[in-house]
Amino acid sequence: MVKDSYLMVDAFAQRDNVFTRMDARIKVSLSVLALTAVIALPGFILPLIIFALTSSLMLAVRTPLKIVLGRMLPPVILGFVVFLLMTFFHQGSQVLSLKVLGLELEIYREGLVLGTTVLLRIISSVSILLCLSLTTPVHELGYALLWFRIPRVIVEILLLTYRYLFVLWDEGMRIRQAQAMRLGYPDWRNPAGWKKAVNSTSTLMAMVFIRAYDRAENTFAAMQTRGYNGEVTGQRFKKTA
Amino acid sequence: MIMEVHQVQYTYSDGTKALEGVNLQIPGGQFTILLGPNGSGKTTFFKVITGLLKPEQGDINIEGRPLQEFSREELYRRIGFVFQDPNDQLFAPTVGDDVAFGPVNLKLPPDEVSKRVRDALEMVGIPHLINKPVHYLSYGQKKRAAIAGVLAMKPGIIILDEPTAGLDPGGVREIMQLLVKLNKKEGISILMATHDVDLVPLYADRIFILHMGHILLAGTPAEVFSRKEIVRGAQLRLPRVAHLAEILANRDHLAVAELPLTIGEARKMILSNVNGDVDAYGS
Amino acid sequence: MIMEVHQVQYTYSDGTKALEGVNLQIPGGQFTILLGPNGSGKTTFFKVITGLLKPEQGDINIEGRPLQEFSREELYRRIGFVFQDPNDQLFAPTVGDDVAFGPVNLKLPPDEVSKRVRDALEMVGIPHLINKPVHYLSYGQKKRAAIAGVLAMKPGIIILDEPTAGLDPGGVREIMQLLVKLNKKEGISILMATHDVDLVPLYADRIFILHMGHILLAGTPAEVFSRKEIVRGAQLRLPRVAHLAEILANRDHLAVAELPLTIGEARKMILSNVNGDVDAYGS
Amino acid sequence: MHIQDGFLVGKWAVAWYGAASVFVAKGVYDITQRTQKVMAYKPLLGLVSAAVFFISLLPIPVPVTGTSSHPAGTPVAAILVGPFVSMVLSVVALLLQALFFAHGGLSTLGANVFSMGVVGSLTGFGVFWLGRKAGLSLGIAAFLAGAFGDLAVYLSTSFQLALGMPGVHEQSLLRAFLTFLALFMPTQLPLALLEGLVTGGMVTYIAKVRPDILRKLGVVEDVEEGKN
Ligand SMILES: Nc1ncnc2c1ncn2[C@@H]1O[C@H](COP(=O)(O)OP(=O)(O)OP(=O)(O)O)[C@@H](O)[C@H]1O
Ligand SMILES: Nc1ncnc2c1ncn2[C@@H]1O[C@H](COP(=O)(O)OP(=O)(O)OP(=O)(O)O)[C@@H](O)[C@H]1O
Ligand SMILES: [Mg+2]
Ligand SMILES: [Mg+2]
Repeated sequence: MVKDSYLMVDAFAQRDNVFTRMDARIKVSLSVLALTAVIALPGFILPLIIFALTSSLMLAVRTPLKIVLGRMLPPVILGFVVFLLMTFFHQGSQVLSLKVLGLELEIYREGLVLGTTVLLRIISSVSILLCLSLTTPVHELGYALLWFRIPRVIVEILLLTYRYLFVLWDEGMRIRQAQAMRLGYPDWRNPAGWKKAVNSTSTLMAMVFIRAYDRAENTFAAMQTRGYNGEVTGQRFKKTA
Repeated sequence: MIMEVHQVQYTYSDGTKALEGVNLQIPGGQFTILLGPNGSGKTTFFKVITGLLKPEQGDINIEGRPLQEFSREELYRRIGFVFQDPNDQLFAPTVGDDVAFGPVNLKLPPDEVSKRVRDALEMVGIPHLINKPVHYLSYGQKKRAAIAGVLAMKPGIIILDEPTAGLDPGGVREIMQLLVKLNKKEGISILMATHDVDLVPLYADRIFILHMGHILLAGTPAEVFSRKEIVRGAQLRLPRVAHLAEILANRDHLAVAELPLTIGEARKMILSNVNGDVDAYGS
Repeated sequence: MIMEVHQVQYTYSDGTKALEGVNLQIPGGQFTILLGPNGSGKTTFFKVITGLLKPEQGDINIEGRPLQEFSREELYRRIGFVFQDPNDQLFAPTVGDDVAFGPVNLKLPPDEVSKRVRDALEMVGIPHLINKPVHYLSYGQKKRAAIAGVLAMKPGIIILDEPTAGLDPGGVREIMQLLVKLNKKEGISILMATHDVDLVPLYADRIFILHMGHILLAGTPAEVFSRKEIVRGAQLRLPRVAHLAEILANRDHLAVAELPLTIGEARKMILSNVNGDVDAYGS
Repeated sequence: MHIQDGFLVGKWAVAWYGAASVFVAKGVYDITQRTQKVMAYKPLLGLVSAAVFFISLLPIPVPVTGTSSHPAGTPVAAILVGPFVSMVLSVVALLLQALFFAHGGLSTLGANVFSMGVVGSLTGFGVFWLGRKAGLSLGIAAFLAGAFGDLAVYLSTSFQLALGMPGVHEQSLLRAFLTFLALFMPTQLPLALLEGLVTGGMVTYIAKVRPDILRKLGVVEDVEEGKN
């Protein structure tokens, strides 16, 4: 499934290189700074420069093209739609008018500028986040967030979610496959099949939820036997050389 | 051949090469065991041959036809897959509903559906549990219910991923006897994965040893376990009685013509040594 | 006695009577195995003696003091509990963080914490995985990491629920050898549950058979397995070599003084029969 | 439906952060209070959060466009753990999605939390609560909660885009809003219906199989539904 490519990003962030070794707090700060600049400042130059930088970083760590395209394409396509909308519908001084299939399309200068700005902003901000996630394991990000005074509760739940997403993911996929093998997901282009697929999906959701609930009981017990006192990430274990 | 697999490769998206060119042939009607250590690719292989994962490379033929030519429905009428954890597989609230799930999806008439449900539960020996909620079943009963759900599709091959894992000795015996019955009486081909070495010689017609995504050895239990070094190199071991016989042969120089794999074979071997009629035994 | 349990009863809220008066004594420093079929109450019993479930009735003494007098912290400095599914237990994102969880909660100074983490990982043989996210570990590595998390609390007793379930023969041997090392070298008392009968005689000093919430038998492996009928009645079986010896004794009238439980013992028994010096062996 | 980085101008990105944080703060406060009394609450939330996150990643078939899309998940989370806690879970999910899935973004996190978390949870929970008061069955109430919750997310996202996209609403806010509404209509309307269906189905299933869970979470008070 598509989501496999998401998990690929996680696997990629585990590799060892200059960027993964860098302190996560620095990477987060740089990313936030770059994002702010891209979004707050006008003009084409800055987003282009940043995009060039992030691209070369991704090249340097040899990111597979599959990951980059998989993650860049959807927002870029959406951005392109917006770009078209803006260029055609934004009022202002006309640059060009086209006749397509008897329809008169007018392109306005302001719209073109705006559309391009938005498109470039999207491309470069997605690439910034991509770089961050390709070089930083989520648990490191979690601890960086703590340092940035994000409420502890949020970070703790985030880390538990990250940890157990993989466990539940495997379980959920197995249930889904077991359903598929007994024809629980027939072709949903006909009404009966569609109903079945929706039914199977809601059963799957409920089963995963029930599993999660039961596992929480055991996890809590395991925490208790190791002196749990209400804090899940009491203190980060320092990396040792 | 009910199944032929040729040079199948599969790599997970994180880069793990789980299968690196698996070849095997399974004749119809046999009880086949796939033996392999943790992480050798057993589950991956089963998912590939049941069409749940697409191999990057290789051919799979079921009953002589390429796998990809089958529609889902055709395929799952032929192949049933029992997952390791029965909780993954029992999704309806009651046992009866769950077993009916497949037949209903096959769009069988209601009479036929309820006949199949009753027959399947009868075969696995839990007809009385038909209206029980699934989560009140014991682990062994869940295993049986999961097998019944697959049986109700009337497949020609049943594939089971570690069907005895987590069961006590009594439960193991019951499940294995159930599988033997399905194999011998109903003529269903059985293909199961396990790493319980002692089970193999008791039940398997033919075994395959999978290790790091390769088939290391194939053949009858006697053929495979005679290659002791290879078996041990694959994080496996010999059946306990075979290990005993090996020590008796190597260190104590008893006469061991062929390594005994079951208690019955070991008994014969020891008796012939005790009685001194080694020739009679060797024949 | 490091642990004394007297008439412990436990009933789940749905009315299941899981423990119906369990009695046992465990001397310090021993390797104790609790053997019981599925649903006999092993997991429930472990949760009761680790204070996770409150028994309705009965007394539990740890190191001579009643369980309820211990504060949580005191208790879990003495008793470590390794769950069956390592995923339940490894909740931190990386191995190092997880192992550190206990020591941090004990409010040890950071230096001591990291020393304990390194020592514990060293003991279980995975020091190199310290910074690995848990979801990249294999099943066997997860088991080890879970044990390390408990070891870092430096408990006097470690209780393990089916530590070998789901592992291949190589993995079983590794984990069992690790436990023996912890028991013999570090002097930690081990109490583990299993239904793998063949493991018992190889490792246990003392075993208890639990069946339907009762202790059926207690004693050394030799004592317990000599009560064959009771063992079989509890959905269990004899170790395979014992079964072989039993057949040789009963049907073939070989001289079997004491039922051999391990391959070594069986070898001696067979040799003495082959060589005819039954008396020498019997002594 | 997530707004990507770059779609909102700076001042609106900041404004939505502010608006969302008020609500999230209440959720964080609730959790902290609750954990002090029930220590098991935090691991429970961690697991529930992972389950809801998984649910929001599941593809569900949308017949109109012939593609599949994803449920928001916040309505059902709000039903199960309450609206404010559900908002915190949505922060976690959106942060994770932004960081390692590149869905949504960091600058638009506030806006996304507001629409998906705050609006989705409050609507979902409100509709469910009203439905139950009105005597609807668990399944129907959950269906309505899912459908309206999803619709509300869609409306608020369109509104946020209309307001915050550079230069879009200079002529007419309403027109921009309607444009976005129309743009997302083909997928979002059926998706709302679907989210309702799967939410209703999921809650009904849990009530049938494990009513004890719903009782413990306080979703149902007594044993009316789903007795085995
Ligand atoms: N979803 C996955 N993503 C990435 N790697 C995986 C995935 N599932 C399995 N693997 C890896 O693929 C290899 C084969 O795994 P598989 O589960 O097929 O082994 P197995 O023989 O079934 O083992 P076991 O006896 O433990 O069940 C292992 O190295 C495993 O870590
Ligand atoms: N949470 C629970 N609620 C109700 N009954 C339970 C619960 N957990 C276990 N039981 C029941 O209590 C009995 C003892 O279960 P327990 O899990 O302790 O057995 P076990 O010996 O650990 O079995 P296994 O070898 O399968 O792990 C069983 O009948 C089981 O069905
Ligand atoms: Mg497997
Ligand atoms: Mg148990």
